[in-house]
Amino acid sequence: MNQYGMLSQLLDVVMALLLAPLLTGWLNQWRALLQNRSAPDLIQPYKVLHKLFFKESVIADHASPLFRMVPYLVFGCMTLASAIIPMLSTDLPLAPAADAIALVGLFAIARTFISLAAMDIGTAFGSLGARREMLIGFLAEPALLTVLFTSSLITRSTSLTSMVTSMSHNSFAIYPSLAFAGIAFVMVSLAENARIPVDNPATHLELTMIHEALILEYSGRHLALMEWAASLKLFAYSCIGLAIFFPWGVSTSASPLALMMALPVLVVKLAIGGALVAVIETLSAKMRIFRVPEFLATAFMLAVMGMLVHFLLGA
Amino acid sequence: MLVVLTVWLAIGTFGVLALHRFALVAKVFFPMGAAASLVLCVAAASAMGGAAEVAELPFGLPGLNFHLRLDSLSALFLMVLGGVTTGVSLFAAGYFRKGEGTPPGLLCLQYHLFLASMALVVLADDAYVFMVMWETMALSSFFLVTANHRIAEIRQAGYLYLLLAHVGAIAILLCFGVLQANSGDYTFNNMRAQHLSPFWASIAFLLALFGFGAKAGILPLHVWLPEAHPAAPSPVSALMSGVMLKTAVYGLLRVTFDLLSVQLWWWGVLLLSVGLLTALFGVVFSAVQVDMKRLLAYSSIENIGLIMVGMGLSLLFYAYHMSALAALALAAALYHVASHAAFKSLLFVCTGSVLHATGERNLGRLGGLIRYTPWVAWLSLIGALASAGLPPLGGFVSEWLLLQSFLFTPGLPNSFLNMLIPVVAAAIALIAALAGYTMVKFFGVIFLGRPREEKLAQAHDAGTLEKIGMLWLVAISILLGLMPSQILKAISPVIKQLSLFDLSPSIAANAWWLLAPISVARASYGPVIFLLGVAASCTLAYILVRLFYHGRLRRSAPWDCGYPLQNARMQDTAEGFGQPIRQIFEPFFRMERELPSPFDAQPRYRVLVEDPLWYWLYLPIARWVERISQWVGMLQKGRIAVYLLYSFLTLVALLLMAKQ
Amino acid sequence: MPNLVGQLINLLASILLILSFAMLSQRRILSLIRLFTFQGVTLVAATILLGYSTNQPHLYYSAALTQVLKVMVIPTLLHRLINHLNVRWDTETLINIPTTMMIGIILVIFSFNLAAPISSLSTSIARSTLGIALACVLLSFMMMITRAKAVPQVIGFLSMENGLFFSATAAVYGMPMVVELGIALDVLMGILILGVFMFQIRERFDSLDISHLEKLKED
Amino acid sequence: MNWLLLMLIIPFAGAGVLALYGGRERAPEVNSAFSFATFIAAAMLTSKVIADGPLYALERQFFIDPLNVFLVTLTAFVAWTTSLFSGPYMRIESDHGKMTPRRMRLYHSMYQLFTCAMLLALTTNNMGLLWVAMEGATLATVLLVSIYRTAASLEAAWKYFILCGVGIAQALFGTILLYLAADRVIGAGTGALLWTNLEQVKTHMEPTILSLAFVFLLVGYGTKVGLVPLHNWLPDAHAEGPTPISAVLSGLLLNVALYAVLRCKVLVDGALQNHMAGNMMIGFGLLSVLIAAFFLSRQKDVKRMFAYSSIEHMGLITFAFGIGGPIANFAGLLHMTVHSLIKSAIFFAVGHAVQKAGTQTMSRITGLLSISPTVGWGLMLGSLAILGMPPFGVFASEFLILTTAMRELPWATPLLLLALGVAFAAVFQRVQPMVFGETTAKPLQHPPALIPVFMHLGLGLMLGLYIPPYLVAWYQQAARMIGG
Repeated sequence: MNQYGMLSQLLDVVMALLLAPLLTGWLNQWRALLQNRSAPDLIQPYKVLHKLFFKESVIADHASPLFRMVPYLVFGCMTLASAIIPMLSTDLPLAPAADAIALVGLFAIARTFISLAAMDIGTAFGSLGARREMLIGFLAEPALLTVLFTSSLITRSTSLTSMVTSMSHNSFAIYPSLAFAGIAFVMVSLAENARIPVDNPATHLELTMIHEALILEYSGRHLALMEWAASLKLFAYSCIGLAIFFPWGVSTSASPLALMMALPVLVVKLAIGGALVAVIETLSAKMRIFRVPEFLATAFMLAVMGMLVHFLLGA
Repeated sequence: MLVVLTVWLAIGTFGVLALHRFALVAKVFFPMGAAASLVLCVAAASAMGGAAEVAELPFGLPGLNFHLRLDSLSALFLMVLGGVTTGVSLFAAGYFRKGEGTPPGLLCLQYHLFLASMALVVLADDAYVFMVMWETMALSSFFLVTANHRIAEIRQAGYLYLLLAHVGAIAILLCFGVLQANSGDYTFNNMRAQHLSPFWASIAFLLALFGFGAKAGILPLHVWLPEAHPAAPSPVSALMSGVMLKTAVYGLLRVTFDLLSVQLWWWGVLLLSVGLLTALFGVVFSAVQVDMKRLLAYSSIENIGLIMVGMGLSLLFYAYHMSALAALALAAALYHVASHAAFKSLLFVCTGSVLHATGERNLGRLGGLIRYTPWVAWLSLIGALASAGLPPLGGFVSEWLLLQSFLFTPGLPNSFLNMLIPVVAAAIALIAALAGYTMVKFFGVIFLGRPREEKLAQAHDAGTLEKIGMLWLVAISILLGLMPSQILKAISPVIKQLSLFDLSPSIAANAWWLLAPISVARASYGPVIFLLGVAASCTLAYILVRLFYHGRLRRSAPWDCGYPLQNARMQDTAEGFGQPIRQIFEPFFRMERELPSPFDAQPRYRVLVEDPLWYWLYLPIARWVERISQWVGMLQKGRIAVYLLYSFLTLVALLLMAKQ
Repeated sequence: MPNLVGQLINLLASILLILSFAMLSQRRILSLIRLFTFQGVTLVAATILLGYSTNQPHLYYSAALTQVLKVMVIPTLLHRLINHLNVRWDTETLINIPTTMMIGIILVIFSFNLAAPISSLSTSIARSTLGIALACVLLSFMMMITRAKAVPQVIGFLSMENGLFFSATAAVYGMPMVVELGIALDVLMGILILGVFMFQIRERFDSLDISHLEKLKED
Repeated sequence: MNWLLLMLIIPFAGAGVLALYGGRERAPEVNSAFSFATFIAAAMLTSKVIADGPLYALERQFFIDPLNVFLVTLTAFVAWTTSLFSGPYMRIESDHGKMTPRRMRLYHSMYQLFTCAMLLALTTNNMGLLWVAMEGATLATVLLVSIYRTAASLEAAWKYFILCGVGIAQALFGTILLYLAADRVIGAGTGALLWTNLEQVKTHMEPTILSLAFVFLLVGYGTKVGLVPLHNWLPDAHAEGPTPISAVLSGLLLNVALYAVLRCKVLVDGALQNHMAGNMMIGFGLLSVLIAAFFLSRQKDVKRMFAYSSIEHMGLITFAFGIGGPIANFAGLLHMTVHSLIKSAIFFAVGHAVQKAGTQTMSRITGLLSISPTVGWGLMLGSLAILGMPPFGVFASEFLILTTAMRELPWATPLLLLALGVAFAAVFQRVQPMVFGETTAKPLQHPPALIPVFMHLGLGLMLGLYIPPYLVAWYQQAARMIGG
């Protein structure tokens, strides 16, 4: 560890915090574009956050301290997640604190607390959302883990930085197992980040909403933190996907020059990724909530298949 | 060590003498027992890693005194026992109330006898004392379970429990019969020296698996667990789930790794698959329960399954002489033993407090307790998080280690196994996630939301002693979560003793806050940093928000979606929360459903989820026994001529036999 | 001379066997008692004969004991019993007589077969009768199985005792005197108790049909 | 003073005295006094044996060796404690009108006679006298079983009499054959029936005769032991007789009969030099354990159930002796001791429970714990002990038997596992609601004598944890003697 390491770590976090809403905005722009709508501003998410932070926070009469605590906690979790995912550089002093499994655990904490907070108010919608969120979670989490397992079996490490390092520095090889894992990962990411076809981030329709039902009771700064955390999550997922499947361009040292090189590469990759997500969202239809388990089970199966393929073909 | 046991027994005896003096028993004896537990825990910790201490007591069979031996493995389980019972005894001191079932003094005797027998099971160094203590443990816990014997269900639960415990015990006994190899010497030392053929070794292993499995609650011998745990008083459930199940784990470890000189790879596969099935079954059932203690009982089944998976994996590696991996898997299993002991007993004592506060076990009638019993709620939140396997608590560490040991599988010599193991890893991930689901349900439905019943508003928080007990258990859970490398280093003598591989150098190679059993490049986990990271970002976010914006807050009624008639009963129920699981895992269950029709004046919805194994396995066995005893009954129809005929035929048959 | 005695004893043994068969087939209680008395007489004769030929005085005591007990006391007791109880009537057997006889013959063959190797080892001049004694025991056993009333069952029991006595006498010239006395005492006690018993049974059930005694069973 | 003869004379004299005065008000105490005197004599005898080793009396007609010394003490002890229990118990029965002074006289007298017969059977060296004593014990108990003069008790006594009478007749035939075999080696006379003499020449005796003799002896004495399928008298007699008698039948008489079988087995094993006797006993034992277990699971009457439990345990002991060898024999002897202690304790508890509830039907006896914790705990602990729960002694012997069987007769262990499991399920399922739950029973007029229950349970507990060294020595010597 050196001061460059600290620098790269700091840069990693700050960049994630700053760029995350931008990614959301970029995605919304693309969606609007694909759907022939006029798009909101690219920096619209920042405006929304600012507005929400400024507003007074209203909470239910009988909300417990847990309810007020959760937004900060979720935000904290997502921040830590972005700190340990190698976005620009693999030289991250914090990275040893959590490997891929712990990362999934981190997401699980956030999910658990959001669900608990939703149940705290005791309205029908809150607990409904909590149940659905946990349903998605318990199916998506193993699928995500399995995806990570596949790559960790290839790289013989569960540490994210080591994975990226060895992936990007191996001579270019085609891993059929990663193809399976990749599809599974995309499906899981869509589900986890409340995108179509699993959830629609843009509606408040009781029958279908999941994420929105969870944060229904939040307002003001709490809601802002939740929204920000959601963007961060999307950002983190995208970065994980990029780090595992397209690791090229991530710097392995923390020298400022390397970081400067890595940043544009990441932005480009994210831009392409965001656009692709928008395309998928536009092409697919929102599915019934009862179909979601099937969708996720498919993802899980694909991930397991990926792992099996790795063993069968040795690749 | 023996001093502590004597103290326990003495307390028990005093308890009987002070049969009905409640205050004395509760406020003096139980805290004294807790102090003894603490001493036990410390003594065991100091014995860890040292040379085995041997003692002989002048009891037992002729030529076979009670042999006791304290080695690292025993020390580990004694630490778990001492650590957990310190908290539970303190809790129990505040928990037991006057005038319920068994007189307090007797309860005190049974309780401390239970503790002492568990300790002696772990210390036993010959088959006889092991079996005696094993059954004493079953018996004393049976009496504790049936403390309130006026309720028929409790009696039924106790019956089922003791029956399975006894059948299991006979199997264990037979296992020792195999192990002693006809030498007539029942000491463990002799058993270690015997070289059994693979056939007999397998018989011994299977018997041990059956016997200890019946106590641990592996599939399909788990049926007593969800009955007995809810029936027992909560501190007892806590001990049974937290510690007693672990003695079964101990027994299986002792037999397979220590006493048997041969290990076959398929044992590992068997243990692995049984463990996996048990875990899956347990967690799925736990997710659909509506009784909070049953939910926890099924969750215990799940955790035992996970421990078995770890042991199975370790056994598999061990049989293939991959001792480093065997050590890792074993570390996972042992770590889970400790962390499960802590968080599950914590959760059980919490349900005890809830039960006292509300008199209600049914999740459908609870809710919103975080406002009335904040201590219980916040402390059980820690337990629930640990149980859900979330970082940075104890449950996560063991799951992490387990998954690591799966992922580090380098090609085993058996390609089939190579395929199998990653699939198991995926299944473990699924189980862990489902456990999270279950715990959200558990905590959310009990403590969050609005109270589903009027009377819940009168719920009172736990008393001082109860709080101290719970805090102690929480402290252990947190410690187990934050200090994995320290703790693993401390228990590495055990792992070395069993798997012949020392993990401590590779652990010690890293900073104290970092757990990296192989190397940092391969995998690492630093819970302290993890926690600090989250805490720092939370605090920072909080400060920054206050700094740049404001902290204004207004309270109002929650948004009702334009439907003002909503009330507390319309919250998601426990059944509702379990509905997706019921749907996805439908083949697992045996369900009876009563759905309302749109025309019902008073629509009712009812669902009853039952264990299909009960119908596939236990009831047929019961029917067969009944049928056979019908046939046997035909032998005795009261006619003396027929009886004489039996004698006559017997005589003739024996004469014919003797003539040859 | 020993040869003649041996033949005589064999003859008496055959008479015993025939008596056993007769009892097996006999329906009337009175005749049964009479046959039982004959059995006793035959036993006494055989014992005296053996005692005389082997010059063993204790066999005379034994014979006297038998005379008193089995020829005099027990038949008298039985007579009085059936008079009191008024059960002179025919008894029905549980299995019909021809079948019983068939089984009886098989039993005889079986016991001869069984006793043959032992008889050859015995030094007694009456050794060849051991098979007959065994057959008597088994036939009496058989009789107890097939009878449905209490009194014939008891007679079967006593006749079994006779068979045993005969075997003891024939094979080993009787048991030591202490034992012999003890056995006699027990038999006497037994018969007394039986008598008392039968009165009580009669009192309770108004009949000595043991089919009434089938209440205690697994149902 | 010759304690041995005194021990035999006291109960005999007691029988005489009580035959005359047994109907008086204080007769139960007198009965206990005689039993206590017997026990004292037995205890003195035992202490003498501990000090001096085996001894003979009356020209070797009586003897005490390691195989019978502990049985003698046990018998005298249980007979004494049972008489303590029987006092208040029979008083209550009289109050219920079930006993008249005449019947009391008969009861007390026969009780002493029965004790005497059993002690005689145990101490005699003469196989013929052994038979006589066994028959005497049978006759005495027949009268005791039928003492209530109810239809059921008469029927039970009748069956008992006929079945055991026929059985014991077989044993007599066996004894005659034994004498025949001995005659050829030792020569005629009383000496040829002395077990000690037979034991010395056992290897010279003719195997063909002895194998037949053993069959008759086994069937004969086995009927009294209650081995399936010769057991049919046992449940009836236990259920219908007075409870003190059930206690001594189960606790003592069965032991004595088994003791007789053992004596014979030693001789036969010596002559045959093969495992025939052992195999037969294994067969009987297994069959008894299995069948009795299934019988247990269909019982409604509490005393009947514990009678079947006795069959089961006798089967187990027979099985153990069948296996033979130092450990299994040791276990068998230990099991005999503990079973008789525990089973009689159970019958004591059951007796009072039945009196309290006014019925023997188990479904109508509930909640003993709430009306009388001592009876309840006595029954509960006793049942658990008899089911093989440690730390009671039954477990110790089952431990040894099962572990030995696992290697000697592995095929039998699944059957034993099944039988023990079924038995546990059956008995415990019935005992638990009797002890636990709400009560229907009423208090009694006389305070029940429960000291014997806990005395027995305490001894049973002690034997599970610690066996006195001289007892161990006896067991070991006896086990060696039984061989196998």
